Amino acid sequence: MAKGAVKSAPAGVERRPALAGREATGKSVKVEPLGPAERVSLRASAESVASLSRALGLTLPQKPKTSAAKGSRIALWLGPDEWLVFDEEGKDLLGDCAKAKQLHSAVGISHRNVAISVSGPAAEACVNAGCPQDLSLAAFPVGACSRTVLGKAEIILYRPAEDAFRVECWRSFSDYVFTFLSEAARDAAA
Amino acid sequence: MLLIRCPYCEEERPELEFRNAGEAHVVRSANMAATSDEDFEKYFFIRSNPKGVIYERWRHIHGCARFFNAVRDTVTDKFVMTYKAGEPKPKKLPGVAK
Amino acid sequence: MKKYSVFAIAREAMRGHKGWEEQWRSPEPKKEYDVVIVGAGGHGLGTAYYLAKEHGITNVAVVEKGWLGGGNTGRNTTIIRSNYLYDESAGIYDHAVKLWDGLSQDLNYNVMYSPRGVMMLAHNVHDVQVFKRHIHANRLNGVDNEWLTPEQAKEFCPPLNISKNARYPVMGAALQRRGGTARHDAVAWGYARAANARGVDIIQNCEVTAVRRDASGAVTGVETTKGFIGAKKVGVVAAGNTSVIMDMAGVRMPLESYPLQALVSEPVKPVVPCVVMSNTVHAYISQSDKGELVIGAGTDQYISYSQTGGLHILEHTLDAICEMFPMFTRMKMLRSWGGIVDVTPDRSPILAKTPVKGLYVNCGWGTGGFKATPGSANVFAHTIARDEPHPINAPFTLERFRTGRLIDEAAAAAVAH
Amino acid sequence: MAASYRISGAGRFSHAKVAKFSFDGRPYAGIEGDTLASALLANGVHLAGRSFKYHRPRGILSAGAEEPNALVEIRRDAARRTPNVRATVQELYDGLEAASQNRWPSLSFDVGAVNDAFSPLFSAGFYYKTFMWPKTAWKSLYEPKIRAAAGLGVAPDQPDPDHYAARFAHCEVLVLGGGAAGLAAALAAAETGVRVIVVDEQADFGGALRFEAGARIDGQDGWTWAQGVVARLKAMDNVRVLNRTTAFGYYAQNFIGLVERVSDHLAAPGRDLPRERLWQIRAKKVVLATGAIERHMVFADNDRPGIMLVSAARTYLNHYGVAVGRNVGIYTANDSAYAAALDLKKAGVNVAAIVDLRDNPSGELVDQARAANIEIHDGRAVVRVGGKLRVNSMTVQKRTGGGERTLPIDALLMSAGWTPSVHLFSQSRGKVAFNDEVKRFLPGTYAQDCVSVGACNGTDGLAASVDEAYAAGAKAAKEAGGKAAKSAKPKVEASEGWSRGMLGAAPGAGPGTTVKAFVDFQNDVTAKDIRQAVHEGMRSIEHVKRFTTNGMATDQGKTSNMHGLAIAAEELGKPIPQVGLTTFRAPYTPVTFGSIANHARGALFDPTRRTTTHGWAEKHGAVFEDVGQWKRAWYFAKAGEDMHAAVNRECVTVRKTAGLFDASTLGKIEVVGPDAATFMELMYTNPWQKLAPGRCRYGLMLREDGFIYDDGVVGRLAEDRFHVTTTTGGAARVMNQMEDYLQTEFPQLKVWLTSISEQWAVVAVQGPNSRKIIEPLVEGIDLSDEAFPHMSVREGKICGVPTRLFRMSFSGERGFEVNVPADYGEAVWEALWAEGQKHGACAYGTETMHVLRAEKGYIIVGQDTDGTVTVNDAGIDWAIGKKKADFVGMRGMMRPDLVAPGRKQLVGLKTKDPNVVLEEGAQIVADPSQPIPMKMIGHVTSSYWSENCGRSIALGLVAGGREKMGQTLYVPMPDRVIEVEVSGTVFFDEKGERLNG
Repeated sequence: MAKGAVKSAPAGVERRPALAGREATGKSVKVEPLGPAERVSLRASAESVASLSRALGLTLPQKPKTSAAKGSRIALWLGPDEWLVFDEEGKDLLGDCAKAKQLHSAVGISHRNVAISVSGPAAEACVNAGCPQDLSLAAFPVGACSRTVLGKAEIILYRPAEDAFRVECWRSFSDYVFTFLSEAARDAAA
Repeated sequence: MLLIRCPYCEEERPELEFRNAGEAHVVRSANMAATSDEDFEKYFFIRSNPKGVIYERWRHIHGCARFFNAVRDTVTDKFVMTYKAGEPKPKKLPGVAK
Repeated sequence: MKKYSVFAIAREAMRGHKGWEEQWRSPEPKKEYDVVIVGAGGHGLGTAYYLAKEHGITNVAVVEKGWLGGGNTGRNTTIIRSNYLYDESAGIYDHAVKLWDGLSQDLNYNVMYSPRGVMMLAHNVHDVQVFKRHIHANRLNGVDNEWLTPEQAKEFCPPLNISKNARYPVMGAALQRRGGTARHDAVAWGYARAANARGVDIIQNCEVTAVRRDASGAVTGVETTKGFIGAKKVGVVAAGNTSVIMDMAGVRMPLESYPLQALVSEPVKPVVPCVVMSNTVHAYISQSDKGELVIGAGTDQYISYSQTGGLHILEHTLDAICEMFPMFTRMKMLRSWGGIVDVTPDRSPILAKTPVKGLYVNCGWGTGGFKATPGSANVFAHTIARDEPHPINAPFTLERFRTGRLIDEAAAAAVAH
Repeated sequence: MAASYRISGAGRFSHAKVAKFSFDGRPYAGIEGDTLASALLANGVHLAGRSFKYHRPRGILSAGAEEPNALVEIRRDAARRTPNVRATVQELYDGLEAASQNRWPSLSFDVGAVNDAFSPLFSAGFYYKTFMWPKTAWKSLYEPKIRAAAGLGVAPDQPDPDHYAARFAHCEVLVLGGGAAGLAAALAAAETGVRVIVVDEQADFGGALRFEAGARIDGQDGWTWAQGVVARLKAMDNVRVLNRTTAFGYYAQNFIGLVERVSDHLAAPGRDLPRERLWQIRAKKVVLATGAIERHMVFADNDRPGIMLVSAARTYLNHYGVAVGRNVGIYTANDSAYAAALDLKKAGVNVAAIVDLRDNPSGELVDQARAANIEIHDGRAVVRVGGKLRVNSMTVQKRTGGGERTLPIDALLMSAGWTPSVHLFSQSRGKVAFNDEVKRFLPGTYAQDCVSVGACNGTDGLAASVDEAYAAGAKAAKEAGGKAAKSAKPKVEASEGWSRGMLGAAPGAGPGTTVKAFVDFQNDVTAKDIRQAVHEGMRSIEHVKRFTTNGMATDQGKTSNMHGLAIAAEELGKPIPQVGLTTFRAPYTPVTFGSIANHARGALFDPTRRTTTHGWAEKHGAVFEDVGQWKRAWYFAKAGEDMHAAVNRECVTVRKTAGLFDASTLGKIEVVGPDAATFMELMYTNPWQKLAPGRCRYGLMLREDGFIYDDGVVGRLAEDRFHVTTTTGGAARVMNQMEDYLQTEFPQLKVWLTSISEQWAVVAVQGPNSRKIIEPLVEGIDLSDEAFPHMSVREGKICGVPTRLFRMSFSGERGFEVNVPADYGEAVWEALWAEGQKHGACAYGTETMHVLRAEKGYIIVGQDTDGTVTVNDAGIDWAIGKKKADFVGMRGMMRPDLVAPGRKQLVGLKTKDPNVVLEEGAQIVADPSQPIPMKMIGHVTSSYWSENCGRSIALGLVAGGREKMGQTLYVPMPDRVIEVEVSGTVFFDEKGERLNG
């Protein structure tokens, strides 16, 4: 399994993130790639949630569209038996999951996803250029998360703050998603 | 673009997040090997295609990724209700005669 | 039937066009007919016409729940072609093209069949392989279909974008020169007028509510909103509503009905000289004689009888059009509408006898029924008159879904690997 | 240049801010705030266009979106030409260039106008009755002429430099229409605190208040009140106010499509500004305040330039400060015209006379008009007008006939009454009902959660409309969760009463007459055309519409539909509701393709998926091919190499030493859980239970109907963990099919699926030297054949990063597939490349991959199979687990026709002439001399020049192919017939020794 992918391996080759060096800013919104993170796609039935929560050191959210954060570690509810757990300090998530004895599936996807930050007063408008969900604070409050679409790509959307979104997509879609958000930022700012 | 209530996400979401998966409650035989050609035809090809209330499958493919069932009027495209995969075909439908 | 001609027009011009007769009567239904056709679209009216013309069966009624030609006949993008892969498909669609050529004279009604060429674009290596397979098969079947380089494609259709930088560059095209368009309303009206002239009753605003059968199970007629209409034979040509009608006769069908949308632009001077289709980017475009760009969209993903579809379907269609023709972004959509298309599991039609004696069905044309109108009507009339299929429609049975003898054009096009 | 018709002191825009523009190359001056139409009228220009069929000269009919006549081309630059723009909607900007359309050589002298002289020939539907002889002449002669004559403007011929934006939005209350009613509704809803969006298609809110000078609300004149309300709404952060925005489509579940025209009115739009913005709004409640549209009078030559709608003339006067003439006649069947007469008179314009169809009309406005000494001819009709390029007289006659009187005029205003705008209501699938008393179709049964208020609901009078709208706005907001509104509702102190009017042809244009009384101006449909359609048996209004084209022009019948319906009903002798109304279709007004496509252009048309080595490949001469959304390296051309040469070199190099290939695009699925093997047994034809961890197996997947669906190599990482690969194109649908069965058919299984397609970049290292190349870089894996035999998988490290290392081959050579976390993909590739260079290895692309696998007879699903091919057809029955009780497709593949003899089977094909390479897709026959149509018994699925075999090789599907081994078959080409011999599918290393060589 892909362990410690974030730590550049000893005498190893360097890591080359997909969106290295890209940035786009509009008058009232900024779109920028986020750094690497350790990521796990976690699958488990309800009876395993408790032991997995203990192993990960945070309580896995069980309400739709909600998330839980602890330190550098964040777990997003994606489905009734599915979570995206990521750790921006690269702490070993797979190792922690392995400590949980209850039945589950933990698969490393640290390199599958690319994260993009959309921030600023026009962040909501910017994402709504291609995302059909209601992103008002009432419907999509701080901490809310969901798999959804942006234009012709699937994304995972997470709102860390009122005026900020974390957009995750698969690596090969990141160019499209970043370009889309950049063009949207241009309009959202205008 | 329809607005569809996902029984797992417990809220209405835009159709763009969903994929229709055809007629619901079409049962795959537990003993496929023994299925007759006629029964296989019924199972795989014959569809009720109703003008009115339809029981259909959807997948919240760009959401929670779950398959679920919906009851919809194919004339108005209005949803009567949605329910989780595996749950039985509802006997009574809210606000629908007969 | 008073003959239409330029002289007739000149004559009428002088007396304020008061001498034109009704193109078709609006009779009340008789008690019984030899044949009742359910559905007054092009296929249904054509069937009645050929029953009368080629089989001498004139005691025929065509019943229609709305107004004649108001279904898919009057809602489609009128593309005509026959460059299909399989012998069975090529057979029936080319039979249609042969009839299209000369239909105006046959009906004494200008249906404006315009063989301006249908060009199908190849955007990747896989498309090229599939199109070449079609071209070779068509050639050996005597169906015209030729390969064009991107430059030749642009020469044939100047506004086409063949830039190498396009998202999906054009790698070539398959051109059927005999392919083209026709005036959809005129096809329905022409068949209606000609069938009417041969004694066929066209009964509009008459919805079938039940199919009646005798003890032996054989069809005896149809209950309608205008009362019971007896019939020795009933031919169902109801497109999107076929499942509903067949259900009344106790026959369950391998059909699903989906919304299909289309749109036209504001009229402009001639700019698109042919029909251009791209299955890879999902765009179908031609220009009507009136100057409107006629654009076919895709189907919605769910079964519906609402004759409306989603805006996102039009978005996907128009972004594809703008990709193929980048100068059209400033053109304007004038009108959009939806139809109901009945689709079979192998996307090929069913033209056949049914398990019910005296009941015949012609359905499953999906998004491509208009092009087949004369051919379909012609062989369906034969099937009803002789109680056996014409060799051309013999393969298009109901049984094929049990035996697995499918005619799967779409599957044969396979998928990118 | 005509003297100015600008009235000082009238209008709402400063005369100081001049905007220069040109029309047909002639320079004019208008003022900022003008529309092109008002600016032309200010310069005394009425003649603005030519009609579609007869090319009759046409003037400006309206002051809004319903305009059928004044369509022009607006040209910003060569790449920014827009045809068919309504001059009544286009706002003036300094430097605007406009040109008239559909005329030659000039607008005032148009050769096409001969059609008018021959118009008796061009009656409704004439083209269905002729142009049929000789048969070929339609396409070669008639149609080209007709096409050239038809069409209005000219399509742009260059890519559009402007961009278009889009926005999804949600709100509790969406108010469509910003007239008095819409604003009142928005105000009521906004004060409850819910999210409100209010839109109007005009540059300024106010609707009919633009011209209705008599209105007073809350102590202000109507217009000032409206601007005040807009200011208040804009100040609230729960309200979005959108002007220049047209709601064009009302879709299911209160989903509304709108287009905001962002920069078409600006002289110099900024770079960041989109031209237009598509809004897609989901609203809990919709308030329809779309107003009403005035109808023209249907009488002889009612299309002459200078003849326009009363409300239009009044708008030009009161809003733009422009008089449409100096000596104006008025022809009406309702009261609203009288207010216009009074306004004109006040502004110093002479009103020649008001001709009123009604006998002794009465009411306050009528009295005021009399008091103002305006001539009123009641019970009379205008039966004729003079002037061709501009009306110069009207001839008046008693409704019942008798003596005529002709009055000189330079403009004629007409009003037959008002048609409620139920377009959006009808689009929402609500059912309209005909109110016989007021002769109007009004909202009847609602299909969605919306409400109509004001004129579009048939509510007459400003006071009643505002009351109704305010209440409706408050109610909608409350039901959508808002608090009770606090402020007092607007108080209407004065307004103008609008009465009924009439439908259909006016006296002088009735049954039996032959005059040209236009119903649909743009499409040149006259009253007698509609009667002719009925006469020819068109009984449904849809038939009448399609036969005459009434209501099918760019205005979609906004002024003509009701007249057409009334005339048809009269001719049919049926009441109007029985004849029925044609359906209202989106869009309400034409919408640009660009705004609908919005962001999805160029790079954003469709995602372009690139692998991690894309940049490296580009630098090394790769030519790419599109496979689905992926760009894959097709071949690597060295200087001077064409594709053929490059592929030959790559093929030989791989078998001689080694080659590197980027296989990252293959789909990958991690199947995890105690029931993983059981699940795999159900999904694939193969057996999996006994596959040992660390080993791999070729997996074959079917559709339930028994045809081949996908394939790929599967590695078992542990008892409860499989690493599944799929085809590139199949990745998504295989995952979906697996999830479908897992969730809905076998939910009891404890197994989970995760897509890892993009977690792992994959470098295939194939060839005799492959092990030597990877060996120095791999840690912790014993690469010996004993420890790591063909079809094995190990986890360890390469270049210091984690790897899933597969020992497998799609080339028939010793081979490895190196999986590494994607961000390391390119660096690991470079490291492998460096090692490879020591052994003379090459990089190769998909074409060489295809050739090498074909040499070995390995199939490619989607090329050698096509969705109609069974396992047996493909000759790979060995892939079926014989003892299995069930797997997807097991039953389907047993159906009669799938096991019938004579099916097409995959075989090898060797051309008699080894140098001839067959064309993929070429058809195969047994007898090349048979006549067309020929009996085809198969086709070529794969065909290449094999440098390694020194000959061409091919695979094909041939009926009963495996019984035809060694037989000669024929491939008829256009220029020759190619002889081929049926052979086995393996052309190279039949024994398969090189896998360990």
